[in-house]
Amino acid sequence: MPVLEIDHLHKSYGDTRVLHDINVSIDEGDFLVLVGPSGCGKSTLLNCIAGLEPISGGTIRIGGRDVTGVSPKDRDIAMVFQSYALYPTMSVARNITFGMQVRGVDKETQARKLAEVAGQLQIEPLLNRKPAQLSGGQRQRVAMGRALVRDPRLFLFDEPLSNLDAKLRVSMRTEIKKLHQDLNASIVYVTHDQIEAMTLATRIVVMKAGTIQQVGTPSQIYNRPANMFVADFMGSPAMNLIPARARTEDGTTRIEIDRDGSDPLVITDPIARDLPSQIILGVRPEDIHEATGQAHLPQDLHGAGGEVMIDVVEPAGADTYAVTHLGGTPVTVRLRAESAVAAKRSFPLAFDLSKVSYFSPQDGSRLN
Amino acid sequence: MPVLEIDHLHKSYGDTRVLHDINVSIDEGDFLVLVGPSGCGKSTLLNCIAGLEPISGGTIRIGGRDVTGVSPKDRDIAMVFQSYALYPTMSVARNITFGMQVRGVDKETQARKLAEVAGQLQIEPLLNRKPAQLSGGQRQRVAMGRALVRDPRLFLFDEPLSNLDAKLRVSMRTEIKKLHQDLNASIVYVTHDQIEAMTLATRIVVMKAGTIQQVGTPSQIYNRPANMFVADFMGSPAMNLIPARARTEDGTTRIEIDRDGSDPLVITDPIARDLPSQIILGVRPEDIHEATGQAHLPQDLHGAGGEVMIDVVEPAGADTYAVTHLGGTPVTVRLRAESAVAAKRSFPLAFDLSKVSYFSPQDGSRLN
Amino acid sequence: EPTAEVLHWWTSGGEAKSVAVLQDQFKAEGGTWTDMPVAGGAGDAAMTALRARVLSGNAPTAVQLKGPAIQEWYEETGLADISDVAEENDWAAALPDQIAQHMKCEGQWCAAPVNVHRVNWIWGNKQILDDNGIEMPTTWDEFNAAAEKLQQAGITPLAHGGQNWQDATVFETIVLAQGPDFYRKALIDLDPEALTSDTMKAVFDELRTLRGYVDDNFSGRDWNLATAMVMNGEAAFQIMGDWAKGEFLAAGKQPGVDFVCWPTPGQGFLYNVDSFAFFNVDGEDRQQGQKLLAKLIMGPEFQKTFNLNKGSIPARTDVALDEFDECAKQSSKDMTEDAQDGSLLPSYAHGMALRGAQAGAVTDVVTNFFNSDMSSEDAVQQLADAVAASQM
Amino acid sequence: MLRWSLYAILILFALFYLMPLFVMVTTSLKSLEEIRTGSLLALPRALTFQPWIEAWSSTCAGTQCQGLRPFFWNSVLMAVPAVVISTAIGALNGYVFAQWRFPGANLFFAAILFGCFIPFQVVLMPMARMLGLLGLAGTIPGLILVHVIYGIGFTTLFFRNYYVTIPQELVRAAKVDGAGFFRIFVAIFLPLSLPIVTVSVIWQFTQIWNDFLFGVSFSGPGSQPVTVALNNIVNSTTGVKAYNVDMAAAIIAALPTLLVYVVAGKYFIRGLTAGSVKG
Amino acid sequence: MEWLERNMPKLVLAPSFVAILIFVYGFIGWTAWVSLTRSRLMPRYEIDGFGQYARLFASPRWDVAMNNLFIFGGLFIAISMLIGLMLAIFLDQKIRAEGVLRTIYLYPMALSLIVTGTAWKWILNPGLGIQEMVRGWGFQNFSFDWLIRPEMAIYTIVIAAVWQASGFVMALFLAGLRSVDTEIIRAAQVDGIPTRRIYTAIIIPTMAPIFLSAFIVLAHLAIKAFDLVIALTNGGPGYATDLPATYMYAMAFSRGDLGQAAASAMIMMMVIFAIVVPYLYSELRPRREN
Ligand SMILES: Nc1ncnc2c1ncn2[C@@H]1O[C@H](COP(=O)(O)OP(=O)(O)OP(=O)(O)O)[C@@H](O)[C@H]1O
Ligand SMILES: Nc1ncnc2c1ncn2[C@@H]1O[C@H](COP(=O)(O)OP(=O)(O)OP(=O)(O)O)[C@@H](O)[C@H]1O
Ligand SMILES: [Mg+2]
Ligand SMILES: [Mg+2]
Repeated sequence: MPVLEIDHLHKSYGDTRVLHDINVSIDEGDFLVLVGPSGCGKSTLLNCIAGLEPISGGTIRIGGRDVTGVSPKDRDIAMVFQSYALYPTMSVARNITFGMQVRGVDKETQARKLAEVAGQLQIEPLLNRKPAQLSGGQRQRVAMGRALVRDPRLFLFDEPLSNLDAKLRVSMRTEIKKLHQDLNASIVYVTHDQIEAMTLATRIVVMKAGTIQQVGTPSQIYNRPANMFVADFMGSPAMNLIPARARTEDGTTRIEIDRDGSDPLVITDPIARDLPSQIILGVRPEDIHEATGQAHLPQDLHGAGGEVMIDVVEPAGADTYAVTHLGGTPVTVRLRAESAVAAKRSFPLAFDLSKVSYFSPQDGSRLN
Repeated sequence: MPVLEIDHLHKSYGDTRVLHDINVSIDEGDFLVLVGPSGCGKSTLLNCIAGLEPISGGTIRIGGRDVTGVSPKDRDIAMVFQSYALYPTMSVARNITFGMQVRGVDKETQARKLAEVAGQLQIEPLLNRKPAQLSGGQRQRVAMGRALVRDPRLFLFDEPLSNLDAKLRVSMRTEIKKLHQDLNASIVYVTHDQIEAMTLATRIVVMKAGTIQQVGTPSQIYNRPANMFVADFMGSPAMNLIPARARTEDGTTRIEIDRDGSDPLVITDPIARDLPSQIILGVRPEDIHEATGQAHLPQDLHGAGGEVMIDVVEPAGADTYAVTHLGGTPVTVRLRAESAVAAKRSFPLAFDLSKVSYFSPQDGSRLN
Repeated sequence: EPTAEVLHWWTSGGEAKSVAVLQDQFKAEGGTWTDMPVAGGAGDAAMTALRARVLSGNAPTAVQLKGPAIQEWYEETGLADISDVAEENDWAAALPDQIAQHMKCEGQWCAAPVNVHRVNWIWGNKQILDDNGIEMPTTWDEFNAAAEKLQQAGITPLAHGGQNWQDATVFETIVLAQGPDFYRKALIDLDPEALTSDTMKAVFDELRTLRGYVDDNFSGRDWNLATAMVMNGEAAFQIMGDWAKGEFLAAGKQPGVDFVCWPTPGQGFLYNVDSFAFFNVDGEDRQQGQKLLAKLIMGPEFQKTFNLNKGSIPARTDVALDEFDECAKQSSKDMTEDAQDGSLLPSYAHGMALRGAQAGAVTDVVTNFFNSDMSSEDAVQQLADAVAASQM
Repeated sequence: MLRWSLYAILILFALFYLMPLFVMVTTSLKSLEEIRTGSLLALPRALTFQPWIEAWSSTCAGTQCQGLRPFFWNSVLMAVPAVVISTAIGALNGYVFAQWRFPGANLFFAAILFGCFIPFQVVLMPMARMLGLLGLAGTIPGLILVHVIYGIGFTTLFFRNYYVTIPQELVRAAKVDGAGFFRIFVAIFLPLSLPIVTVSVIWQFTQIWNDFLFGVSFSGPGSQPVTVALNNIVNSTTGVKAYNVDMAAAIIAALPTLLVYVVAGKYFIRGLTAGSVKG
Repeated sequence: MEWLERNMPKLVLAPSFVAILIFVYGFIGWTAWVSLTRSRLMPRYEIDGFGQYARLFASPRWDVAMNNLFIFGGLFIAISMLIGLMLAIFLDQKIRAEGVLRTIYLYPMALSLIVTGTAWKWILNPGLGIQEMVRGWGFQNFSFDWLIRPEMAIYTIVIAAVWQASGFVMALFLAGLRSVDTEIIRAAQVDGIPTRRIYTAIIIPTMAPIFLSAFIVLAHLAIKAFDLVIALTNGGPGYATDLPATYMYAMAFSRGDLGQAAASAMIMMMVIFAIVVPYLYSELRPRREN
């Protein structure tokens, strides 16, 4: 039985429709990550699940029980708020233990759980402070702690790590992952961090302006985006979306891409695909390779590329990004840091055709 | 003349020392990024610069003028707060124009700048809303807008993008970079996002518990971290810090690392370095390479490695991370997504010795 | 052109009408009258206002003041001398001596009297008294006997209210019954011996007895509601000054027919004289106003009209009483008689005998006695202590 | 079920609060005869509005028989400026105490608070002297001055305690935006202040409008406020008490205050600051 | 200019400062002075020593007044706070007729006690009001005669005072409740905290400053409960319901014993000082650290 089932959920603020016909269900032990651009309705959806916002239509079932209209405290959920929402007059320790205290958990267990969580979150020295005396990231961790000491049927996390530095974030991510695995907890998690989404989720929901665009495993979302929006949204730097022309020929597909001041680039996809003549070719920066030393390339990349002019080179620690122009749009290529690429120079590239996506320029939907 | 000069700054809250002897100076057009773990005093430092917190010692000079004790509005700064601090009763538009209005900017300019900024921040449809009607990310963008319409001598940004999704973040980053370049603006910027730090900064300040650990360009910080703290903190996944033994021999340095259930791994650094016998070897995950096809390796890597057992493999979109054990600590290796590495299998690795750092195990300071 | 600003607390009913008469006369003489009524707390509020006015250097032209307060104010701030008006109209001849003394400050005239209230009256419901065959009691023992009888018949013998001056009124009438000399010693001279004497104990004993004749709900009751009880046959007697008569008359009751008025047991006349005092003011017009006002107040016409309205009798002894009722006529007669033999006495309960602090000290003890079960022994002791403390 | 009992309790309390008003209203609509003979808590048998008319326009307070009407205007002239001024001063003071603390501010605040407890009976005399010296004795401006001075303590208290709950970040943001002391107050704090302005206005208006002691002491013949007139009507020393007129007069005298309550009540809006700031 | 800007907060406070200094503390000083003199009708300024205080402490009536102040003040403040808070919380539950109910709770403040006292007098009078009414319903043994029992009369004053002031306290608390961040309440709801605990543990503690306001207002009303006593019992039966304020008024204005009044005022203020100052201290201190 699904832990959470959302059916035809609608939500409006006055005249503003914020959520349109949301249908999602989560099984016991699922880790569902909600992603989507700022303002697309992620927090609102969490609030609706928690019962903090009245819904305008549809039903929400938690553990099979219809909870539409049930008060938040009876839904057996724990939640971390994007705005922390700490109890301002209570110390950090009491912020965390207060829920247990109310539920009549004995003092010993409280102390044990507090110590445990404080350790995980690295907030032991802060336990006696008031929220006003904490930094942003510290507040966020306390808010996490408040949820983690609970043992609810469903966890709701709203960007719980957004104010943490990378190291802490990694360690917290691990804690959350452990929580999920050890307790087989069911989780709905909002994040805008791609890595968080990819590493934590068992399933990802991509939203846009209050509608669901795609639901799938991280690899489905990353490798087979359902439409150009998802393709563009997931992955950083984003997938290159290059206008192109397609033609089936001799059991292969011939793809032509316009190139500045030169002939179009022609690529041959060895599979015959039934594509319209105008398409958008989607290819991730890491799926475009440097074609000099052919030895570097997987076998099937041979011939799937050509020479382009590089506009900009951006070194970024471990990687170097090179930006070129194809089909009238900038195309980013991810290269190893030691690559000898340079701006205003010609560069031989090759597409990994096993990884590319084809989209319809009309409605952006996936074609392959 | 430096735009900002901080000399021997101290700051305490009651008995809690939060900032110890901070010395920083920023030239016209500098983009200084403050990084450090949560709670290390970044926001506090910004507040001191802005004049929002009284300082306990030292001096702050803006544009050569000692501003210790000068009120914030006379310091000619603009600031984005980590907690947004939007004016709750004003519409988004008024939140943004309020500062200009106060300064007596004429209506027309106000409207023009508002339109400009709203466009950059993609908040045009929200201009008439109240802050309470915005999502977290939208609030953050409004807070940004409030700073961007101004033309101050110094911008202060406190984690201005932490609540934004990757795409928006990239585009906002670009806007900030443009702002910096076009206006030659001077900026102090707090972030916990490594990429933001690396791509935006002209100089990075790494802080820890109220003290400055290192000041330098992004590449200095990344490639030549001053100590283990900086090495560990910057970069994600973090630099591997592997306990090892060193010995100078025949004009080269011989480094031995313990390996589980096998002989120590021996690496030869072609340069004779004057190292103590016990050292910590620092090497970034991307500077450890797969040594199968020797062709993949740069020339000087030959011989600088050996076989290890892989514990875990973590695919992460464009990359795959492999974790092994060396010198008693886990060591992460970054590989291309298509790498054939697998858990519980042997794996040939090689260190890029031109990139490694050596640290003292005693005080963590850099040795090479 | 004479002007007058008059601070008084006669704001309602007959009193207000009476003041209006004065006002009309004043205007008819070409004066400008500014009315400054402040009701409440039997003049307390007006006194509060008066103090503020005096301190801000803006005293009213004429103020309703009475008893020793006139002399007290004279000592504090001085009062205007209106002797020329008094002499011109020969007030000395028109007023009983005791009352005239109240109007003088160090020998000069500084106030004008309006009326004389007799305080020591018993009012009875004729019907009830007749039904139970009760005669006018001439001693407190007779009164007690009558009360017992009424109580047996299921009638509340004594209507009483919850204001502490009502307690004081009953108290002083009992003191008066012990003879004018004792009254003078006890409540005018505050002689400690008299205050702690057995006679005083007997007074408290009688007060305790009277307390038993009062119904349970008397606390907080206004005096006029107590009067209404007598009127409506809910109670037989009330001990109250002659302003109670106004209530009876206003309700259309006839003296001697519906109700009866008797002086309280014992011999004597306790008076309560309302008067106006004149403060020192600047300006010819205001000083003239004072003189004119003084003259009008003592004018026979005003004295008659006012007292017809108020239930009291004129302070002037030379006003014809034809239009007055029986009670008033008796009051006037008694006043003249008692003035001769020294039993015309100032009422302590109404601020005619003592300065405020001392009167208050006595009242505190009396009212506390009346509303608790204190013994008479304790009461006299407390009385002596309180009086001693108030004289510091 | 729970909600049901909630309403039950609220209504029960409403009845408790309404009881005296019920007595007053019914009494004011009865004839004197009925009051004398009937039960106080009974409904009027025959409605009469005569007492209301009398109270408003013809009952006597002293020699003037114009009811409460002429005194109303005095009260308005006194109460409105006094409420506005004291609320304004209180708001500014509260703003300073809450958001611009300086050394000694708390001590001064405590001193102001303690001032709330000074018994008015005590201040009457020295105040009278002061007003005399200032030439304000017996005038409406004098009364306004007195009410403002003794109102500041409370208005300051209300505003300060409301403003301390507003996050300091707002002031900080505005300071950086270049706004000065007054600008921040007007643009940011005032719009947030409706609930507390409501409280302050209710309190001050009630206190000032209903004040008797200052009114009676510091007013002159032409400036007596309505409470003094009401007192003169109600506190007769002799004569038959016209309870119905008294009650009607009292209700009439309270109408402006009630009006303030109804109007001001609108501004108790939920959650003005909510969601503005994190933490 | 710079100086002006920096000192603006102090400048804004300056007029209040001067006013409070003169009109509160100056007058307290004046009162202290007068309390050491033999002032009667009007102030006199020759110092005479502590005689007035000796008289005051010897007076049984003053004892009663002080006792009453503690009984009345304690009960009145506690009950008004409780009822005010309760009503505010109940009204905060998205009640339908909130506006109407709020006005009903608040209106008693609007009515002058000069007359409501009469109404209360009737209601509480055993022969006219509640007791009579309930007996009229057939409960012959019902008795509610506190008004006329000297030892109970002070409690009727408490009832009337609570009736008058609790609505305002309700308004204060309601304004406070409405300024609490709704996100925090939501967090508590999700945390599974029952509504009652949300109020007691989270909302009410954040309203500590509002409690201070309510306390000061109520203490002020308690100490100055003058009109109420005058209107309801006029201090009676006897002087059983006297309060320091009525005592002082009686001394100053009906008895012409100003020195005594000043002494009683001083004692009253000292008592207030002793109670209020520790409270103020505890309320204002922790805020300084934040
Ligand atoms: N009012 C205060 N009283 C006492 N300590 C405080 C106060 N405000 C902040 N601190 C402490 O000062 C330290 C620095 O806080 P600051 O807000 O500058 O951290 P930060 O570097 O901005 O962290 P983050 O990245 O989490 O925002 C923290 O440890 C915090 O707990
Ligand atoms: N009270 C409100 N009234 C009207 N619109 C609102 C209200 N609250 C939120 N919105 C709008 O609803 C949309 C969804 O908001 P929500 O907070 O769910 O976004 P989000 O996906 O969480 O964004 P973010 O990543 O920026 O936090 C936004 O466009 C927001 O402006
Ligand atoms: Mg959100
Ligand atoms: Mg911070």
